[in-house]
Amino acid sequence: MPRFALSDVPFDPAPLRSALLDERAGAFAAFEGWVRNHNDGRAVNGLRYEAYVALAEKEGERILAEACERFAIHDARCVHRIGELATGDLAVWVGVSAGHRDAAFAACRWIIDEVKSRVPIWKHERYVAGDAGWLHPTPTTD
Amino acid sequence: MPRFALSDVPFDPAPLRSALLDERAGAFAAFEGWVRNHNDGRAVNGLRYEAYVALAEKEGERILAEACERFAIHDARCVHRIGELATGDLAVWVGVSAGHRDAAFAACRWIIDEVKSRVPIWKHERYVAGDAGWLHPTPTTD
Amino acid sequence: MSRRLTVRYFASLRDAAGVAEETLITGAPDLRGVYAELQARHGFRLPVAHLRVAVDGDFARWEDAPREGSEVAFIPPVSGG
Amino acid sequence: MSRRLTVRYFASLRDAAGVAEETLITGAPDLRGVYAELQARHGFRLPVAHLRVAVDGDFARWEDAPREGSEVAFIPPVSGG
Repeated sequence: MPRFALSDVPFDPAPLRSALLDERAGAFAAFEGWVRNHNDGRAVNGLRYEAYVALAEKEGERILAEACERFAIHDARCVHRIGELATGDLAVWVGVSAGHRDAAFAACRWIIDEVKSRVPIWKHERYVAGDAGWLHPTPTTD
Repeated sequence: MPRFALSDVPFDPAPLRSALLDERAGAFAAFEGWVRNHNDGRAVNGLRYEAYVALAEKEGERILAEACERFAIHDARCVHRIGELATGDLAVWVGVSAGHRDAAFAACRWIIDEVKSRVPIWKHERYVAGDAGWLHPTPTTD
Repeated sequence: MSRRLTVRYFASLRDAAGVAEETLITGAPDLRGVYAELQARHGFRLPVAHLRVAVDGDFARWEDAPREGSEVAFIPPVSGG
Repeated sequence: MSRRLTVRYFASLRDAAGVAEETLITGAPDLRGVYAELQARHGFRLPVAHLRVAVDGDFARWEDAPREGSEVAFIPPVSGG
């Protein structure tokens, strides 16, 4: 089963969490990104996520495999929505099971940061004012 | 509604998460403690959590109110099991909603650390070998 | 002057005392003295430095005087989470 | 020597190109040159320094030579999460 997936429909985090249940694990950390009703001071109606699907799936999978190497965790999963989303919708879910909470938190944070910076997914925001636009944050040097 | 609760029966984290959904929030972080099948090198069958209920509820509530003051978050919740637990059971759940992920992660981590160090709950572990014992970690200086 | 207290025990202190609560009539001037008295009676191994004390459901200070009719609880090192 | 490539566009590059993909026959010696050629044609405002490039579904280097029949994608700054 892949650890990273794109979903073009709303998804429920509960079965993703259940898939990580593990009697060896004492800690579980999760992160969710939700569509906010505002961004950079502008009121937001909703958004569309577009992905370069083949590369996004490969790069997402690499990130989760790297997380399992870098941190003392048992397993990790990530699902990212694509397509049309309304405010309040779940955009991305990350879950990590581990022996202890240090590693669970650190890996969960690392995964969402890497997904946001490396996976070819783009956000097209629709504003209440009527306009819309792609978000292309200027890359910062590492 | 209180932000902190003790539960003497198994509980589902899904409605706790739902209660934190908020269109102003872009980030949600959660932590769960699970009963591991081993601790300090010993095989564990299960455990019992005992609480000084009146004080645990007050102290838990104080921790969550403090978290809302200290961090740029929208809201937070914590539920801690008491009574008999088997390996794999959910022992504690913490959830935090926030505008951004820095605050969500920091507050979630802070809450579980404070709950573990301040709330009068005690763990009585049963070992596969047949014995059992209270865990009273020696306090460390701050 | 002696005061009547309800004392509550948790976790290993309860196991050592053999009861979850008891009534104590004490002349101890402060809560530290109350614990010393009970430690001698029940053979508690936890030193006062490893405990916290609560009165009527709120944390208190060891130097507080015991209040007539109050509920005193000795809090061993906690292990929730 | 000229090579035939399929070029894929995403997000603002697709809006600017007006198509999601197109076929390009190019004599450019490397992928940097391919982007320069398309930038001139479509008026892309994103400088090459802000992009990544992928070939056949894997990240590639700007100095790689274009391969006959390959799929080349220019990756604008990402904004998932």
